Amino acid sequence: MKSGSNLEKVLAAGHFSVTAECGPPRGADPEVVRKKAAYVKGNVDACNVTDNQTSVVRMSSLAGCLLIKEEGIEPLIQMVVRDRNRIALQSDLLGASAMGVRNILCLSGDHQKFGDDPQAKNVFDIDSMQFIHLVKSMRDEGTFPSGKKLDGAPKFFIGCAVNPFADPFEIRVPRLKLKVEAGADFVQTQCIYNMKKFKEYLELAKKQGLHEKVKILAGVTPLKSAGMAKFMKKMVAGMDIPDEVINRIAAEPKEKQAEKGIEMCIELIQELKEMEGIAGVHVMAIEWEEKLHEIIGGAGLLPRPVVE
Amino acid sequence: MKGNLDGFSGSTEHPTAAVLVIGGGISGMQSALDLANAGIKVYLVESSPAIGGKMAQLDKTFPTNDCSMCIVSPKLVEVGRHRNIDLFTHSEVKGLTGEPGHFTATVVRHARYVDIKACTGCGLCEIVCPVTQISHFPALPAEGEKKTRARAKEKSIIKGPGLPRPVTSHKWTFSVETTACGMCGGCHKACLHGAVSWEKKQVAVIDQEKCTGCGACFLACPDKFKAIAIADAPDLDKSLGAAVQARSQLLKKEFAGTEQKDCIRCGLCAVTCDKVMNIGALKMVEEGIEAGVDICQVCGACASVCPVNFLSIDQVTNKTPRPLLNSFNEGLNGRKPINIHYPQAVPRVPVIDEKSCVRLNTGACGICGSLCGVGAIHYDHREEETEIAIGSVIFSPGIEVFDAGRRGEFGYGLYKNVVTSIEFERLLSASGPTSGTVSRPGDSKHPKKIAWIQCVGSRDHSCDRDYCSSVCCMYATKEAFIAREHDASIEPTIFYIDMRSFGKNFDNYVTRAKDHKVRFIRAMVSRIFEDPVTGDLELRYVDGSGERQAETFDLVVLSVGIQVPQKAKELAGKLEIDLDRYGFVVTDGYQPLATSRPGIFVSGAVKGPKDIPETVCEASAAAEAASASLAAARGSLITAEALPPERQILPGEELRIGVFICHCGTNIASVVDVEKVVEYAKTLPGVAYAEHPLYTCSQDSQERMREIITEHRLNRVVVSACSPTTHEPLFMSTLRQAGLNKYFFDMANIRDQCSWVHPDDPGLATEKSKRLTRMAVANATAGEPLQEMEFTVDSKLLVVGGGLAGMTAALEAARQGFGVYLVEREPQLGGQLLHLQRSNDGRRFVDFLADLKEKVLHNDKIRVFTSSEVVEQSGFVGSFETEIVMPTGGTRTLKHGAILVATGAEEYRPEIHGLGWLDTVMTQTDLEAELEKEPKPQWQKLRVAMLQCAGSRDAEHLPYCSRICCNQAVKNGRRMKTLYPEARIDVLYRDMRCYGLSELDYAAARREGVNFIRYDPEENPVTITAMESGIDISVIDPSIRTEVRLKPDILVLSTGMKPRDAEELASMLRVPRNDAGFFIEAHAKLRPVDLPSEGLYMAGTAHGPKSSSETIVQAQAAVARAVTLLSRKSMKMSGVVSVVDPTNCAVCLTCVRACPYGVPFINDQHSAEINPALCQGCGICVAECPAKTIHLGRYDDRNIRAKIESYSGT
Amino acid sequence: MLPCTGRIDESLLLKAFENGADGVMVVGCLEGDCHYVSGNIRARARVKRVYEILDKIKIGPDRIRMFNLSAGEGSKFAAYANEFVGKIRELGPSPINLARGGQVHAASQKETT
Amino acid sequence: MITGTPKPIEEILEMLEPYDNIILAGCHGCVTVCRVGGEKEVQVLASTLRLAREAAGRKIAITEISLERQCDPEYVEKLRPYVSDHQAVLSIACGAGIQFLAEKYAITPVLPGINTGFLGVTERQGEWAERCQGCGDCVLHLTGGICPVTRCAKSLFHGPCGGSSQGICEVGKDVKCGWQLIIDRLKALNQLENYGKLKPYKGWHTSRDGGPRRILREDMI
Repeated sequence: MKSGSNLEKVLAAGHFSVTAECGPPRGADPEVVRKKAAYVKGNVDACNVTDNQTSVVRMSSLAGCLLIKEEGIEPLIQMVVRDRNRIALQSDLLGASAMGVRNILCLSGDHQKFGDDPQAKNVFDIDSMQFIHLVKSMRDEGTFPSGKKLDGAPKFFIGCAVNPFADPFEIRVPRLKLKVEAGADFVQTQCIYNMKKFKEYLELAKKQGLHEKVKILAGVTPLKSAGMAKFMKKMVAGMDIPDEVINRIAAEPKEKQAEKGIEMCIELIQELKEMEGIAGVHVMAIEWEEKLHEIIGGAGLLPRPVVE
Repeated sequence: MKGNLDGFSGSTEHPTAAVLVIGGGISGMQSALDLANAGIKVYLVESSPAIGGKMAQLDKTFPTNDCSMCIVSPKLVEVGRHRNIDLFTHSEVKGLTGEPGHFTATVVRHARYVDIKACTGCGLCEIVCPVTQISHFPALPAEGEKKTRARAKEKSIIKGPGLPRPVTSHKWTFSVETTACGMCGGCHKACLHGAVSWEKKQVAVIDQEKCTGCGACFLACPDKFKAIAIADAPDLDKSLGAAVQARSQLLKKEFAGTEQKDCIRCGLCAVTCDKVMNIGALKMVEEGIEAGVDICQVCGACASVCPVNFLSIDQVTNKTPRPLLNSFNEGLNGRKPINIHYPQAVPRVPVIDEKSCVRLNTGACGICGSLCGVGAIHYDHREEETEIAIGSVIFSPGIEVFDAGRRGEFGYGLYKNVVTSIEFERLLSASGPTSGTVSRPGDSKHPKKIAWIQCVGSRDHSCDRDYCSSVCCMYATKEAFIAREHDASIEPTIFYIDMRSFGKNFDNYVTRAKDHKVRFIRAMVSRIFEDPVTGDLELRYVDGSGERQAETFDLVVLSVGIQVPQKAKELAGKLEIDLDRYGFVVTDGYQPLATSRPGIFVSGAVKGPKDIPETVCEASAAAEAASASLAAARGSLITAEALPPERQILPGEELRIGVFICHCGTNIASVVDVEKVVEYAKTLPGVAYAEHPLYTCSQDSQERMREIITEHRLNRVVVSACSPTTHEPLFMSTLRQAGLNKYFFDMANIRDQCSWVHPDDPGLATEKSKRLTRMAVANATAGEPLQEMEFTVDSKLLVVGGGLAGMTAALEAARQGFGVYLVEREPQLGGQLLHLQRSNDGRRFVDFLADLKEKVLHNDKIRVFTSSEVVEQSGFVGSFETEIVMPTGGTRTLKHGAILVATGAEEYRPEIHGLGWLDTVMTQTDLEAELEKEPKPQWQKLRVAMLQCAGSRDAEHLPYCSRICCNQAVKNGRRMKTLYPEARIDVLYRDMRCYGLSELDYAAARREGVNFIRYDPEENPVTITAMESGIDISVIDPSIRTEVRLKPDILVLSTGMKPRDAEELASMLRVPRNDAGFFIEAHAKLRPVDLPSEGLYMAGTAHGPKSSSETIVQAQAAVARAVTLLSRKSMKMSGVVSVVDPTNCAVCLTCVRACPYGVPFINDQHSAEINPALCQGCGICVAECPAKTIHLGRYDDRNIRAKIESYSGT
Repeated sequence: MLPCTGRIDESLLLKAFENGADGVMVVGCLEGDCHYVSGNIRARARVKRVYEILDKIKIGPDRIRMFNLSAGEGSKFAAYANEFVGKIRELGPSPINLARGGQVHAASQKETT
Repeated sequence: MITGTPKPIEEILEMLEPYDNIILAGCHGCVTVCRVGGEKEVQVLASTLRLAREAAGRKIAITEISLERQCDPEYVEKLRPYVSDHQAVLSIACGAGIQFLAEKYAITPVLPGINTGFLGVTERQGEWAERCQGCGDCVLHLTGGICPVTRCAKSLFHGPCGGSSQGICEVGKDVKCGWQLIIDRLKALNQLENYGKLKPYKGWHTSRDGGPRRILREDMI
């Protein structure tokens, strides 16, 4: 075991894993996190806590992780290189590990332009690829990047994100490979709607044997409405929602679109479950955590296994 | 027709390199300039007192609405100043002897009575001449008989409402010379004021207190005593007449603006009649003036000297006065016997009319002679005969308008408000009798509704004017257009038969006119009736639906046709050249400029009606034709202009600016107080001299300017006058002639910008003139001498395109002695002519073409490249380099001095009405080819329909008129009728545009049984169904107002012409093409074969659709233009070019990128550089340069700042 | 008069205002019909820049305007000139002239062909 | 070259509020080429300021001077005869030039008339784009000649990130994805294998992060 996290264990045991995410609040009220945690609890193997997603300022992901941990959920800390230089990153890694966070997702982070403070200075001292490498070397070598010895190495199950739908498509699998080489243990993908393209991606990854080196958790997001689908397609960079998907939900009357979205999400998970090389799903029910149980249960993934 | 060109080319070893050009209109002027600029001496003979011809009379020109005088006046001046042109105005050719190459012409200079060299053109003589009428001169005494005065038998007293109110201002002093007094008491009796006291046998005494100065005593004193002396009379030292005029002018000023109905008994009328005119018909009496109405000679002098308009000429005579009318203004206003032809006349020298001058007829008067300050008037002038040696002759005497009185139904001459189109031009003209106000001659009322009646004296068999005058449709449209521009409330209507707007951009112009509310009615007006009370005119006509209509107009303009004047016909007889029945010169379509007599060439409307650009084109072509055989002697009779060395202006030299504020006759001075502007100019820093010439641009003023520059050692010159666009080159060359760098000059346009736009506010106009003058002075102060680069000129010509135009041009250029490269894209020469069969006169093109090709291919001066294309073009005027790709794939670089574009056009073949897939549908060209084949028995009773404008004048196809199709249809229709007399031919047309003499062919076709049916795409469109099974056509025939159904066996489409692809060539040459792809000429009127870039010319259908004959003319014209360049050894470029100062150049490439011509480059000294030979002088780079390190001659920041800074000064 | 409106630049246009012009009109050929291909298009951009500057410095952007005309459109030129002069009269003297003691100049005109 | 944009005129006017007599100093170097600080801009800005101030009722005298470069001491020295007669210097050179002036004329305020931009190229007349951030450690040989530091909005060394879509960066429609460019170029160069290597963490000490940088060439001193 590299980290001994629950997620690592579930995956190592060959189970189809489930993760979800939980965005910390735009305020200091811990109750919001606790409330969300109630929806998540029991439905997942680990729960991501986002790090100032889309550059919108929120409670720190480390605090969020600790709050859900208190609620009995295994935390998965997200950490972006946008806001921290290598000094801060190392320090936060040590802190998180010390507080018992065992899963990490290493990210670049959305450009600050999208958030509250577009005039902020970004950092990008090292990139996400180098960050994976940094976590791995601290964990496995027990050294700082400077070469100095650590007093106790941090323990992390190292994850990274991939977006199979971004361009250029041809570089997506090589880039995944690079991340694996840098030290990623698992990957969570961008939400999948375009199954055809995802399968193409997966085939290429499998050809390189990457599915055997890294656990691939397929990202899914239930659509609340046709409007949301259209918005995401238009506004979120690298989001690929085919027209047939939008049409399918748009065909429903407004009040039934949410229901349809959940149904489509469940279908998708079921399909993913059957695919070779997919080790689990990452369900991003954005501000819709209350539906997690319905979705994950609906996909036949409950109850979550307990691996000792 | 004798063979002309071939007959004598090369036969003269040493020809006389001079040409006699007959006629000084635009045609003669253009010929003269093209010849003179190509090293040929020119004698230009003009019968009227000044050159300019009809064009000088026109107001605006179509289709660009350019001001005619504005564009022609630089040409007038250029001709007048050209050292290689000898001008014979008021002259006639009497005879011609000799052979081509060696003619002798006898030219008579009619007595002008004014010395051209001495006259300054000031116009004073015209002002002081008191004569306004054609006089009834008293019979001269028989030989030996003593001259006696007639005594009045019939008397009439002229009275005002009240009694005379004697005036004493400006009075002369009369006194009795005691020694001479006969003591007869005549003076005492004559005096109406009791001022003369006399006792028998005593000398009379005049009481100066009582004397009013009327001069009754002076008149009464018998000639044998002559005892009354005059004193205190200004100008009396010159002559009594001069003194009369002087006092008259002073009194006129005094009484100006006052309502004076009674006689003021100044006595001037009686003094004039008696002592100046030697008639003595007037006498002062108590109630007024007593006139001996039977002895009055009706000269009008009394009335013109009367300061208060008390006298009018009809009161003093029992005869009907015959006013002298200004022929230049078409008789719309008066003139004097001594008269300058028109204000901008060249030469601006008056002529005395022998018929009306009192001095020449009776020996009296002579005021003008006594007043002329330079002694230029010589009453003893006699006509002079001169013999001149020349090599060829160009006959271009021009035309006159049809005498509208011959169409009695329109009432011209009877109804005052019926005018001819040329009269209307004068009414529109700013320099015309009404100063450009459109008013009715009858009552000076501003007309609202104006009608134009077309084809008055054109297309009219009854008047023996069967031909079409070609220009009337367009000039009427223009006049209507411009009338509305003058007064937007005018409602113009044009009554026409066919709208023959066949020229380049003409249809667009008509459309624009329609948009400007010009109404077009297709109808022939049958009669005009005048309302005798209002003077309004009722027009009767039958409209399109056959209804009789009557409509009332305020003014009617008759669009009179053009005809050959009797004098021109007589002259043609003397020159032994053949004319047709109308008097037009007969030529051969293949040698369109050659007359029947070898060595005499023809140009202009005397060869057939035509508009200005075609005339200009022909004039150049005639110059070319006339000089080709003289080429060997080129330059032998001319002298180069000897310019004084340029005076170096030293940096510290004191600024001495000369300022000339032009009156422009009354153009400027009637509004702007030029004297004040002069006084003001004198106060400006650096101004050393200022004056106000009457016409600064006149030849004499220019002479004077030159003298003043030298005399006052001026080092800058400013002219405040008219438009720099037209006149700056003239003034600048005068500077140069005076030894000054010509860029030490600036001009302010106080005519257009002051007097013309602020006629109602003279104060403002004067102030603005001061300001503009001040700015020009500031700019001249900032002026720097600019050097004009001199380049050697490569004498070879590149002709692109080997069709009719290209081959003709190549051959002619070779005959002119220049090497030619002829580049043709296709494997063989011939172009579109290969597809055509016969000329309009029925000859086969194939023979002509074979001969032409033979001559081109065997001419050792012409290098032909077939299957070759231009791929790269560089260099500049006089020194071009062109790369061509040859059939081998190799390239070759040709060096040459000029380029002639003759890329041609081809038949348009739209896929309409089954063309291309039905054997029964063909184009006119296809039909022409069919008619050349073996006769087809099955065609004997063939039914043929021809559709005109098939794909022409159609926004979806060719939007323009292709000009040739109507004639082609007529030609083919007639040929069809000849070959197959029983064939039925229906021509469906919109407007039959058989312009000029081709109208005769159209009429012949109708007579021969070709049927013409008019259609209109809007009103009565043609419906055509063309299938394999047959062709069905239906249309409402407007002449019978019934639907006609045709089932022709074949349908012939007149499809028009489209230009050949020349896009790449155009972009390589950087010359513009219009939307249709035809090349755009440098100036639509006066530079019809020049492309906008220097050294580039065009000919043939690349310019626009035209006939073979017109193409040949253009080719020759383009060669003439090119020869004016190629015959020079070197040439100078404008000094106004952008120059980079490398010290501050940041090498930023801004100029390189900004230049629309791609001229700037970065040189190996790390600075931008601009080749002055390529720079067009636009100044874009100067404005863009971020380092402000590019300078543009006289438009530099320094100059513009100087102007801006002086703008707000005082 | 300039060879082309392409010759005029921002510094000269502003200079005119410094020298007391209440308005400046720039008259060039019709767009697409520039004798020098693109000079009037360049001029348009420069006039626009001056327009913006005048706006910012409170001289008033409407005191400068570019007009496009063909050589044959004399009456249109007059109409444009009158229109512009009318506009400037409406705006009154430029703040510069007011600051200098309110002497009013007629609208300055720059012409080009 | 160094690029820049004119400062908003209101801002300059505010800066100049205390002064009635200034020098406006242009530069014949980069700012002339990118058309913010050359002779022409000196004239335009001087006129603009004079007009604005006079319209506001308080004239300003401006001496217009353009130096060869404001980043060389000998050229900067040429301003000296004028400086003492003026209350301030408004420079429209780049930030380097402005500071250099300020250093040389210690008691005269030197004010910026332009906002200095970036090290860039002329894409076409009137359009400039950044190409270099002067990081002091060039990797262009590995990235197909396209700088990841400058051309990627996140300066990634292993891009493109998930925000790259059809060659466009998530930052904006007008921004090309630098990594797309790099990959295209590597492909064209047949050097795509360079992509597959994990690059060491960049040392930013050669960049601004090492404090004001200095180049010392002893061979030239």
